[in-house]
Amino acid sequence: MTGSRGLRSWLTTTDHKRIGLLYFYTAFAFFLVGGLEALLIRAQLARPNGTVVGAETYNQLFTMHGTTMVFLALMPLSAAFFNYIVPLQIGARDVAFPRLNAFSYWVFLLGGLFLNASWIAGPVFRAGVLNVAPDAGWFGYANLTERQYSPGPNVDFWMLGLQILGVSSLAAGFNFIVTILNLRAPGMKMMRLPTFTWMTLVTQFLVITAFPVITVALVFLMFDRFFGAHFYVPQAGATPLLWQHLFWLFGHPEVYILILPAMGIVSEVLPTFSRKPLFGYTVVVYSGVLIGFMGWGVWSHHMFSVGLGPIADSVFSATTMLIAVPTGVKIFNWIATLWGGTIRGTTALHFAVGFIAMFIIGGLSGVTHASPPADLQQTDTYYVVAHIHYVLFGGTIFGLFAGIYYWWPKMTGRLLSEALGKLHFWLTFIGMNLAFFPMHLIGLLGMPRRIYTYAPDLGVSSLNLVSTIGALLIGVATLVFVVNLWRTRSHGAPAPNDPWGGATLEWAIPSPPPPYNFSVIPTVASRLPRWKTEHHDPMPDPPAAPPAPVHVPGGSWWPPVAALGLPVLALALLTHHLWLAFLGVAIMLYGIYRWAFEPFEI
Amino acid sequence: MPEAGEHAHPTVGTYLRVAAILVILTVLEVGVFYVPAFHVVLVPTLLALSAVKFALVVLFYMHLRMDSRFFSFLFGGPFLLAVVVLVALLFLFFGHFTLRGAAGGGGAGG
Amino acid sequence: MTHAAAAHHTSMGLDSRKMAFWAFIGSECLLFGSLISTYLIYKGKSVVGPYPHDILNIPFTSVSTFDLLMSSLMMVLALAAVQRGDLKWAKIWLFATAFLGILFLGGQVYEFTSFVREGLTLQTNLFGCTFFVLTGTHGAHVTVGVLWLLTLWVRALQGKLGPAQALTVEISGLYWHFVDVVWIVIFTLVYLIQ
Amino acid sequence: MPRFRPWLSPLLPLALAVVACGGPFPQSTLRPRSDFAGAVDQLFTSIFWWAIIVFVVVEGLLCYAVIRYRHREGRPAPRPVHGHTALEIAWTLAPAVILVFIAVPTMRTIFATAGEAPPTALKVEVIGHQWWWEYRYPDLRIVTANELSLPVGRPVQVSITSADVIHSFWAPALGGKRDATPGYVTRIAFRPDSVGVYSGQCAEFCGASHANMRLRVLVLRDSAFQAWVRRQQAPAAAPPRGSLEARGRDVFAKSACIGCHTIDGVSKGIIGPTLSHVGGRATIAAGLFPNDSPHLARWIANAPSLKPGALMMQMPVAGADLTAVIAYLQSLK
Ligand code: HEA
Ligand code: HEA
Ligand code: HEC
Ligand code: CUA
Ligand SMILES: [Cu+2]
Repeated sequence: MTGSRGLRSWLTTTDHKRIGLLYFYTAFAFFLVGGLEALLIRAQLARPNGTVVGAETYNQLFTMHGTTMVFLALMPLSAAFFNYIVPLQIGARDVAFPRLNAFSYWVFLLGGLFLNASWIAGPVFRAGVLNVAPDAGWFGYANLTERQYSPGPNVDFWMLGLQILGVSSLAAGFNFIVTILNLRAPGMKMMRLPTFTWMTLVTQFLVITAFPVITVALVFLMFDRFFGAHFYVPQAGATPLLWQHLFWLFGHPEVYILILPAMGIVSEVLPTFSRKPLFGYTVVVYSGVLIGFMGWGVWSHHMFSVGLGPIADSVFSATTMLIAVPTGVKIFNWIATLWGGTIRGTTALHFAVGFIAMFIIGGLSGVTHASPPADLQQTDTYYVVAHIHYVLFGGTIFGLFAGIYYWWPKMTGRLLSEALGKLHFWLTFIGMNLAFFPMHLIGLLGMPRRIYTYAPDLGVSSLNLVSTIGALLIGVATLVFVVNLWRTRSHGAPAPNDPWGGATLEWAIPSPPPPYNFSVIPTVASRLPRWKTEHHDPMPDPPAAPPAPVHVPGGSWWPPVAALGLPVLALALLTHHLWLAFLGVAIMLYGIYRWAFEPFEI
Repeated sequence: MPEAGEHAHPTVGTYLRVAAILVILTVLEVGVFYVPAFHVVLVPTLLALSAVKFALVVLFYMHLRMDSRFFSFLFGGPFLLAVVVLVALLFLFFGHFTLRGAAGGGGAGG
Repeated sequence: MTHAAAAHHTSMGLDSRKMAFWAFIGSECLLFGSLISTYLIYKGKSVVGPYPHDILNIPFTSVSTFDLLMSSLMMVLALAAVQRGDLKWAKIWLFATAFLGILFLGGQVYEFTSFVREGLTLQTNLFGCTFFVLTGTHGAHVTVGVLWLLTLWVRALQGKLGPAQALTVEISGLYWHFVDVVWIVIFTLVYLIQ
Repeated sequence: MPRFRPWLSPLLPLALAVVACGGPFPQSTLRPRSDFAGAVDQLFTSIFWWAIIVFVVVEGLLCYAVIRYRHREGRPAPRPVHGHTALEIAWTLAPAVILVFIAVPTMRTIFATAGEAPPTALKVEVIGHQWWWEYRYPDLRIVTANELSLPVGRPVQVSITSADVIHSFWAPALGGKRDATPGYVTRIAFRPDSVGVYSGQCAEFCGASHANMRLRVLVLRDSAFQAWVRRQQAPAAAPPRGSLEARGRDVFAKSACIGCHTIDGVSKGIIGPTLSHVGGRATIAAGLFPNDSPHLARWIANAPSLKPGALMMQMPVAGADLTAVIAYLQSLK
């Protein structure tokens, strides 16, 4: 058995709680990087004809900003909670496949490092530093991404990095689907699952269906760029529209992959702090399922300006608008949850309510996009940038922060400072509205997105300045949060099992939980096991110590080893070294074989 | 077939019978391909035949017929999704439903 | 898995690995769905030849198809043998499955090289791009399957493949049959419907 | 402890509206100058007001709930309500009904603006290039670049495509954008309704100088348009022998310029914009700079330094030669 301390134990860990923390810290670091990129973007745009960075650098900045935030910050931050919280909420000892879980994490980390290595890899390719990062936008429209128009390694980094990250997401997807379906404590029927767990489940179904599509699109691009195929080359009779369809077939489910976990978190936080069960649990769950399902039928709303013809535009417009219905239903149920409760204004609750308030704005601008003629004026302008940041920042990030304040005591055993938390919230709230609200106007006044410079006579200079100030404020707020995290390590008040009076199973066990989670697997008799309801008394907490020793499996080296094969393979493609490719495959196969034949109970 | 648990699998006899049908269907497919008389109905016939083959393998060799219904859902859901996406894409690329021809049907022509 | 015994105590009464694998196969549906969609979208869009009817060899591929179907039969027979603890036949059928898989791959290598000789490469036209990437992805799946089956076969030779491992064999079978049904679709959509 | 005050947030747009006052906003989408843009603007306005209503009602409910039901000492424990079927139905139907009010005008506008103009319309072909625009008037046999001239009041049928990567043609005052996709022709149609100069720019990311791929549309009175057409249809001006312009033409004809640019009777290049009547344009380099001698000089000497990635490389033309070329170009009205 490997020890429980030291670097080695972290490298080989298969404990879902440790992997959750690894996910959190890694993803948060990437969030800071993505935020720094955003601040540079805002610095450049603060004034017209900005000179902070040049065109090429700017293009790399927004591409890496979007890619980093979506794939390296928000998805893995959600994954941190899937990992840490879901097994606790369903009363499990771990996920279904702990080593596969470790594998997902290491692939994510290595993929993220691979992508970001592009910032400094210039010299390897006889180019300057800050010259070879991806620069074709986070949706990398073909045929700009073809070798002819993007000759450098920039796009290679992007497409290889995304393929690596896809492996991580897919592996985690299968793992969590099985975990949630199969590892529930006795009595935990599907309709007793906590809402966060339910939304995780829906999210994972979206992951395992959407990621194969972008994988295929990226494989085509890879064949075009490395092996001279013509999947997106118009001269060969192909159409770059194929990329757009495949990308958005993935891309729209992806945005729901980003929002559904946050919606799940909010559905946990609101009931706890208003001391009322979630209003319309069943409806909230089903509307989440419906959103996930409908998310598959709307992809062409990103392509209204392509000219798909009036019928296709109408169909996709209608399906898109329809999504507002289940989403609205969720919003109304959340409000009804607050209604008549006794609301305790903790930081977590602030962020949860902030989520609702901001997400409504983002959702409504989404509905204005959903009308194709109107969208022809909005698409590819800052109006869209406003939409995406209201839903992604005001939505997902707020939701995630609510989750962090809510579960941090469970994850670390210490409570975050509420005073700093409130400060963090208000700075973020004001900052984000200052940063992103003006973008609606900037867009309507005609400023396209993805431009590194604009003319003063556009009339949007002062609005842009306001936006930049707002971004700085978000940066300050984020620093406050970092301070809060740091302080809490030593100064945070120790957290009891249940600092908030939560209804779900994770609050029945110590903070942080012991390696085996539950001394005795609880038997669940109600949707709110720890609350007294009309029909049920609260569940007794499991005993402090397990009646019989619980066997906790030791770690394994093979998941990180197998994971290492992928970036080596990617490097081989990037640098055209065949031997590296063989090495990568060999490492991966070796890791998988050792893993497959490893008796796990060391 | 009576209610059967996860581990009730068909007998070797069933496997052989299914294999025989699969072979016959494949011969039919290739046959249809070569007989000119069938050319009018070639596409629907071939699609139907391969759908039957597909179903046979999935139901009997992959045991979906007697395994848990949930596995059918795990497979069938995404499978149907893939089919719907395929059909939708074919419509978007080849459909001639762009009234007044605004965009030439979305094809790569133009 | 975490607990060998846990397999029998899952919430749904279903084995976790099998469930994960079915989810994986569902996911693969989207992968091949995208590849096949692309093939169909680009059908007839090549600006230079050779075109499918110039080059596809139906009799040859029919034999390959037959070969893969038979390997599926071998696979179920192998599973049945493992389940009844018949190690001798398990070895035979497993090897037969893998062997037919290798035969199929050999056929594909032959097909690809003869196409290249006739002037169809990945770079030639859209037919080349879509055909090679679609059938190549399928071939890669077959390769993984063959490696997997050979691993099981070696386990069988070592006498380590009893009824307790039936599930492992069943899952590899699921994979193998899935690769087979994908080929059923490809054979029809690519080869027969030109 | 600071309390949650989301009701402050509506003040924000107000404050911003104040900041936003001023400017002529040449690229605003809110000042339609064609039937197409007008229809779109009307549609957007109606959706906008629906959104405002939803916003006010829902945010209002949210704020009310948060304030009204905040925790106070002595308040009894809340009743554990689990749901309410009638309410659920109500708040499913209400948004659905509102969406009908949004969807119906949307569909109507989609079909009304589907890109078809009457056969008498002026036909214009727009071709996107990295990073400039080519315009062709097939019926008038005119080819020009970056500045699009149109007559007021007459329907225009625009066909859009690209020569390299995807661009998007956008002149907000005249209507929504349409992508210029290589190998694919899309169309928009509109009827400009007021004389003026409208700016626009490429709206699809197309590489290094995407930000610098601007354009101008000149909507002219009919007489002015006819005059413009006649100028464009005339052969490129031939400078008098011995003049500075004539020297400029000779320099041009001997330089690499001819490999990329067309000037009737002088060269037939097609990589860059036609220069046959470049002197008549108010701006150069896709709306980036005024068409005056200093800018032309800097442009010809080193275009990529003015416009990152520009596909016109540095030209070894300097001194008197440069002055002459500039004079020549300026004479090509
Ligand atoms: C978290 C991610 C997220 C979420 C949840 C959404 C949600 C929605 N999005 Fe958004 N979207 C993005 C992320 C997201 N989006 C991103 C990243 C892009 C840009 C990609 C890129 O180009 O880079 C984008 C772009 C985008 C476009 C393309 C714009 C363009 O490029 O031209 C469109 C068009 O229809 C759209 C629509 C919608 C709609 C209708 C919703 C709906 O789901 C919203 C539903 C919610 C509400 C409507 C509010 C609550 C409802 C009520 C209170 C009920 C009453 C309401 C009514 C009656 C209207 N989005
Ligand atoms: C997914 C979530 C997400 C999040 C959270 C954000 C957060 C932010 N985004 Fe982002 N954005 C996207 C997703 C996101 N964005 C996407 C998908 C695009 C489209 C990309 C494309 O077009 O391809 C985009 C594009 C985009 C643009 C348009 C660029 C363009 O089109 O030219 C702008 C412009 O202002 C912008 C700004 C910001 C700002 C100011 C923040 C702020 O919220 C950031 C907050 C700041 C911090 C968090 C900083 C904290 C860090 C420090 C204080 C420094 C410490 C640093 C270290 C120690 C390393 N974003
Ligand atoms: C390699 C090809 C190439 C050569 C050689 C070349 N040009 Fe250009 N030129 C271009 C391209 C491409 C553009 C458009 C650049 C842009 O706006 O991004 C352009 C733009 C221009 C413009 C601006 C036109 C407008 O309407 O905006 C002028 C003027 C011009 N070139 C003059 C010249 C002269 C004079 C020479 C020779 C001394 C020359 N060019 C040589 C490719 C070339
Ligand atoms: Cu052309 Cu952007
Ligand atoms: Cu979308």
